[in-house]
Amino acid sequence: MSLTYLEAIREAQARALRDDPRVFIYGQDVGAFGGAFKATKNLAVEFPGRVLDSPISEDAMVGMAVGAAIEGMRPIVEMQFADFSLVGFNQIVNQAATMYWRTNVPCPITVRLPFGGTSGSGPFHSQCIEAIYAHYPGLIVLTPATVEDAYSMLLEAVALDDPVVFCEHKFLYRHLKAEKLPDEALPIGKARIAREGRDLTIVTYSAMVHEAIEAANELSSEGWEIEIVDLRSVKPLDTDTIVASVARTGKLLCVGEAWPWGGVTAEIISRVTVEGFELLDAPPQRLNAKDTPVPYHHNLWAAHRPTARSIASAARNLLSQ
Amino acid sequence: MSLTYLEAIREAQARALRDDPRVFIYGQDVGAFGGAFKATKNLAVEFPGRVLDSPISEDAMVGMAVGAAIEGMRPIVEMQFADFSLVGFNQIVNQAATMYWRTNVPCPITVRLPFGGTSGSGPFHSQCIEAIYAHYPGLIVLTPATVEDAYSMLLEAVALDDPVVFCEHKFLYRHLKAEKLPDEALPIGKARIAREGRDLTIVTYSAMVHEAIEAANELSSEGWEIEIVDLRSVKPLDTDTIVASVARTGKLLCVGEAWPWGGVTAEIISRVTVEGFELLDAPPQRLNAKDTPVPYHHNLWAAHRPTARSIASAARNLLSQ
Amino acid sequence: MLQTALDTKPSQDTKSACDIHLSAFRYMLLARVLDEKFAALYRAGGKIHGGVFLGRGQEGLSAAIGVSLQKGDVFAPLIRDAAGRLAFGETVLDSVRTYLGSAHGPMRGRDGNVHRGNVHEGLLPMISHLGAMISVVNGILLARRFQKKFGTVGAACIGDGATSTGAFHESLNQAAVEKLPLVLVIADNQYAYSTPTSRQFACDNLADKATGYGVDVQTVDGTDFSACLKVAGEAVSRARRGDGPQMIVAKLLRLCGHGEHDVADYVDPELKKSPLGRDCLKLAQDFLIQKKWLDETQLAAMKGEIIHEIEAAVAQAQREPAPDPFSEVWRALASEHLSEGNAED
Amino acid sequence: MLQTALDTKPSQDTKSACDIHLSAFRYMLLARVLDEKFAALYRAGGKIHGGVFLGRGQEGLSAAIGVSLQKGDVFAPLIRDAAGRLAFGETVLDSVRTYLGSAHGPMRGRDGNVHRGNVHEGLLPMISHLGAMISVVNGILLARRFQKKFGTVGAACIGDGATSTGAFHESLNQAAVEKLPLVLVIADNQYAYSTPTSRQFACDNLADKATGYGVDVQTVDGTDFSACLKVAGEAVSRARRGDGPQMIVAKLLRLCGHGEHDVADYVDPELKKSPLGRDCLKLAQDFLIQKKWLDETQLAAMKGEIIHEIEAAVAQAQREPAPDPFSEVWRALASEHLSEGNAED
Ligand SMILES: Cc1ncc(C[n+]2csc(CCOP(=O)(O)OP(=O)(O)O)c2C)c(N)n1
Ligand SMILES: Cc1ncc(C[n+]2csc(CCOP(=O)(O)OP(=O)(O)O)c2C)c(N)n1
Ligand SMILES: [Mg+2]
Ligand SMILES: [Mg+2]
Repeated sequence: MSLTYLEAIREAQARALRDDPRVFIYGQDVGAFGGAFKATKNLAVEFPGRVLDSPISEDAMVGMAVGAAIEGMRPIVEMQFADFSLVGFNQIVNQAATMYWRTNVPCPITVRLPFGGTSGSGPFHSQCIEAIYAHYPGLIVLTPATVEDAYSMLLEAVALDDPVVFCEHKFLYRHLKAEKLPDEALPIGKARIAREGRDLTIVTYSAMVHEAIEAANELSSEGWEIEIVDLRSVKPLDTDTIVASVARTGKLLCVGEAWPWGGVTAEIISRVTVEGFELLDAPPQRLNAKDTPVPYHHNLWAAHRPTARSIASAARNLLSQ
Repeated sequence: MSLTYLEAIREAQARALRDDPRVFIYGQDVGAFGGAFKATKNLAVEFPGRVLDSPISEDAMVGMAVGAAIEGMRPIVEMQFADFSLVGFNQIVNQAATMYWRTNVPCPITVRLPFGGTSGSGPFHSQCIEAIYAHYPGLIVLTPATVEDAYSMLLEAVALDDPVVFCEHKFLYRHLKAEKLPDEALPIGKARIAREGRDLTIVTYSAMVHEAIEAANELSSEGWEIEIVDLRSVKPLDTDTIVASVARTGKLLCVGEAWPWGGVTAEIISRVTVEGFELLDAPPQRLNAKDTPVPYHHNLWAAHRPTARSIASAARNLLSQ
Repeated sequence: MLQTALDTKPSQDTKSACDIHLSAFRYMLLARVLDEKFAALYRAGGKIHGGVFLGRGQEGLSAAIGVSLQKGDVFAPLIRDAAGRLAFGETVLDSVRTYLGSAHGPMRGRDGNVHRGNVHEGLLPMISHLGAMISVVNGILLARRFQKKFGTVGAACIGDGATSTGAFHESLNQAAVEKLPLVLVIADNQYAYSTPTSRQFACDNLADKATGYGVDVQTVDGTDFSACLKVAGEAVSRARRGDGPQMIVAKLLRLCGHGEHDVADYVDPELKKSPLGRDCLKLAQDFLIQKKWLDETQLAAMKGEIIHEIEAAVAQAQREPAPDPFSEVWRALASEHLSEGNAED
Repeated sequence: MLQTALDTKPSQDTKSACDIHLSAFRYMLLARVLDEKFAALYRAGGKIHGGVFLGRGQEGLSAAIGVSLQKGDVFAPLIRDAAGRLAFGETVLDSVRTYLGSAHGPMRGRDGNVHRGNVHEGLLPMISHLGAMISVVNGILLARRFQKKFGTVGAACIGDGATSTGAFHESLNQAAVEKLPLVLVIADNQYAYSTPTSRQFACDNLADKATGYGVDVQTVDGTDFSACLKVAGEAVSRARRGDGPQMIVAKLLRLCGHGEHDVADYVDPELKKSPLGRDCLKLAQDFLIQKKWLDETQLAAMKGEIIHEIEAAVAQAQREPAPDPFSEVWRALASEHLSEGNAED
């Protein structure tokens, strides 16, 4: 049996519902319909009364999850698209994220954000907004890049005592397959060496991990061995693993699908230069999406985000220094 | 006659209303009352019908401003506190910020955010949220640190064809005074050398400029000459001025009042290391607020944000390398 | 575009009932055939990236709004308003260009499908976030008050599901407080995607909300295009007259999936059989023929014209260039001198 | 705390009308004197950082809600609910501790003034964003449904101005759809900060909103504590019975500034002179004396007790340590192993 990234998310939720009576799911069309992407397919039937359709009210959806969480439940909120979570932004960053610090009462909610670009989705169904959540204190922000991580990290997210923003990449939903679900996994907070190398470190996450691997394969045919660090979690960031890799390679390229101002790539470069300056034998480089909304047309979309080709050429520039 | 930072903002709005019939002001209590901070004092009387009290509806406040702007007006929206703009976040980043790119029609709105920490204001009346706006394409994000800039940058903001997020620091409102209003000013997009020095560059903005100056004075008594770059605008960032300063000093300390993950300090360090790596003769350093909500009690608040003392000690560490 | 629109649509009062009904009907038919073309292109694959969203069953209501508006008015349509857009003056070519991502389309390939419009002509290109366009219409109407431009109105369309958004609430209240000439059209088509109204709100009729905002309201059978014309015409004139915001609640059923990817097997068969499930286009046709305002030959001719117009538009849009990422201006700001540019360029 | 509360407040039905009225009155008086103490400390300067927000003129309504609730219920008070908080079981000491930022206070100096509460006891500490607490109450009530804990209710307080927030709309609709035992109390005190209701909404009475959500509503004279007790008691029992969300709209006037920094010269003198402008505390006192449920000596004794209790609390809170930034745990996450810590430490 083979299983997609999307099915892994569905399985993780099924298992969470099975193993923990405190878990329920709340979101638009998640019930009988099984969600816009079918991430909750059949769950309403398998777990009657525990998968609830919500009105189109992102602010109240999150607020309700917060209330249920501080009363002992483990809500999973599905946003239909990450982009719409911005309407519920305030409840996430000011209600959920401040609860434990203000009251000493944990707020274990998981907000699932189907995020990231796909061709033809346009400015409002493609956004990568992990950075604006990671900037706020009190949130854990996850960006699984593999089927296995989608499964194990979602399960761990639901088990954590803190609010988790779970960024699941729509581009990976059906593209990515695995043979089976993992029995064990790296804990949240640890990055993964997705590919070993000696010449240059590419630090990236989510869908860009796969573009980076493709770029690395291309470059290995040119004799370069690229190491790829898959962050898995953008907050917290596993700085140790990143710095250790840069110590091996001496060169750092950060790649993200988000917009260029700030964000994960800036935070990584900043941390590495502050903590591992002397390890770098060339200026670190960044590759982000362009500083415009995400375009609708395929040609523009494909040029807006980093790709294996643009990653490979950025890496070549860096390697040639 | 001497004039505060707050009065400068009031004067800039008065002049904008006087000089440009397209300008109007919309916000909670901005009319007869003159605003929660009195930034619109008497304007409703001086400019009848052009300073409108809004309902407590941040989303609709911004949406209305956008509509008026694309119909030829120049709205200024006052948020009562920056923190409440998060309820209108979606209209700012998805409606205003995407309008020109999507339609080729400019969207000249100015959203005034009274922001930043003051003692006793607590988690929801103290936030520094410039970074989450700067991350989104299509916005200009300003952070004036002086009375003169508060005045001239607000006037220029209203004249610009793009949506501007104008971050005015509440801590500076009454603390800061100037003898007169400026006749000329640096254009938006240019950073200012707030203090010249040779040993180390501190890049900062808004209220932290004054903490940095205090630290620099302390350090000069120890024989160190610190150069201070006041960003004025966090998007766009004047990378040239920053890099030029680092070229002179070889050492970089970035200071911000915002939270540590991402944000302005990460973006600055990242740009300088990417573009001016070889100019640095020590690892750049960052100083931010702590990664928790902004505390209410004075003792906690004073320890949560960078201060002249913590800046001076961070600078000493860097200078001793 | 509105010029064209105007040729085919002189302002209402000067028109006979027959003309108005025929004009509305033609836009209904045009929208239906156009929608079917998009559905076909979508099924064929390749041509259209992303989703296709139809207005099947809502053409009567949508066209009624469109024909009730005049040049200079503002219109913020939503996903099911192909008919209203066309009636308001959008060309078939621009709709097709947007779906196909032509560089010559109003959105230049930057945005697509239902996210299209032309600000200069008062046709607002929706952002996806439901409810967000209403306050933008308010702002345009407020601007006109400042500019002493009187006598125009703004219409915004919304679904039953979108009434649950905070944006809907804030903007309707805002329009009421400012007494703006807003016509808010709620198409209660029984579902928000798969979600039935029973999971969306608990009032008997969405029209019950009007009193709480202090606005006028009319409920109408959305399957009856003639009734929609009457209600829309009246609401628009009241708003134009200065009576403040007008709400219209139309009862109907979405006769298609949420998008073309959706088979919509969740729709209650009882509803399909109920009066709500009737096809407004079929009813309109019978009405016109029975009134003798239209006969089979004229109808056939009309269909012929429409098919021709659409095929021509598709053919042209397909010949037009796609946006070119290399010549594309990657800049979100109008102020070029403040644009940070893109490292990757 | 609720234990203390309970001692002074056995559940309603077991109490005589006299007891209920006296109990409510005592909380009104306690809140008034406590508020005045905070105002005095604020004016004295130094002791209180940030703002002070009073409930003057709203004690009757607020106390009525508080005494109508029982242990195990949920209460989300707002800025003018000192009386309701105390009636629900908050101690004077915890109110004082929060304003003075005592490390022993429920918010440990991390949050202050009206942003206080105790989740374990069902007293929610408001965030500042208006309207945001209602859906949190919904969530607690939903959790109890999952947990098969029945018979408890949740009350949330809100002002006239906050009815304009999207959060108010989304959460009230949500409660109605889920048929939750929510009691939503709207204190229509004629102003939102300086903004009169004429700039806030266009309906005649905020109670007109209820039908549009499909919830029950009662309008009450907020200056009449006895009427408030009746209406609040009934609304709470209906919610407890399972009749779904209940809305209460109380008409009154804020008899203080928005905060103590605000002289509120914008308040219409006509309103002050009108019945809305009457002081609920004065009316309650007259009512009780006229009913012979209270006499001057008892009243004097009650005042004496209250002043003593408050002075003792202030004295103690002032002796308590302020939070210490060096021993403070600078961590926003419950999961210590995932906390990034702070470079500056
Ligand atoms: C704020 C927001 N949340 C969620 C969505 C996703 N979404 C798009 S259409 C839709 C259903 C809309 O239903 P309704 O308002 O009844 O309009 P209809 O599709 O029936 O015409 C949803 C949930 C959105 N666009 N915006
Ligand atoms: C979303 C949001 N916007 C603005 C504010 C600032 N603010 C605090 S209280 C207040 C007035 C509230 O008026 P009302 O709801 O009538 O309550 P009242 O003060 O009259 O009791 C405002 C505007 C806020 N707290 N939250
Ligand atoms: Mg619908
Ligand atoms: Mg009020």
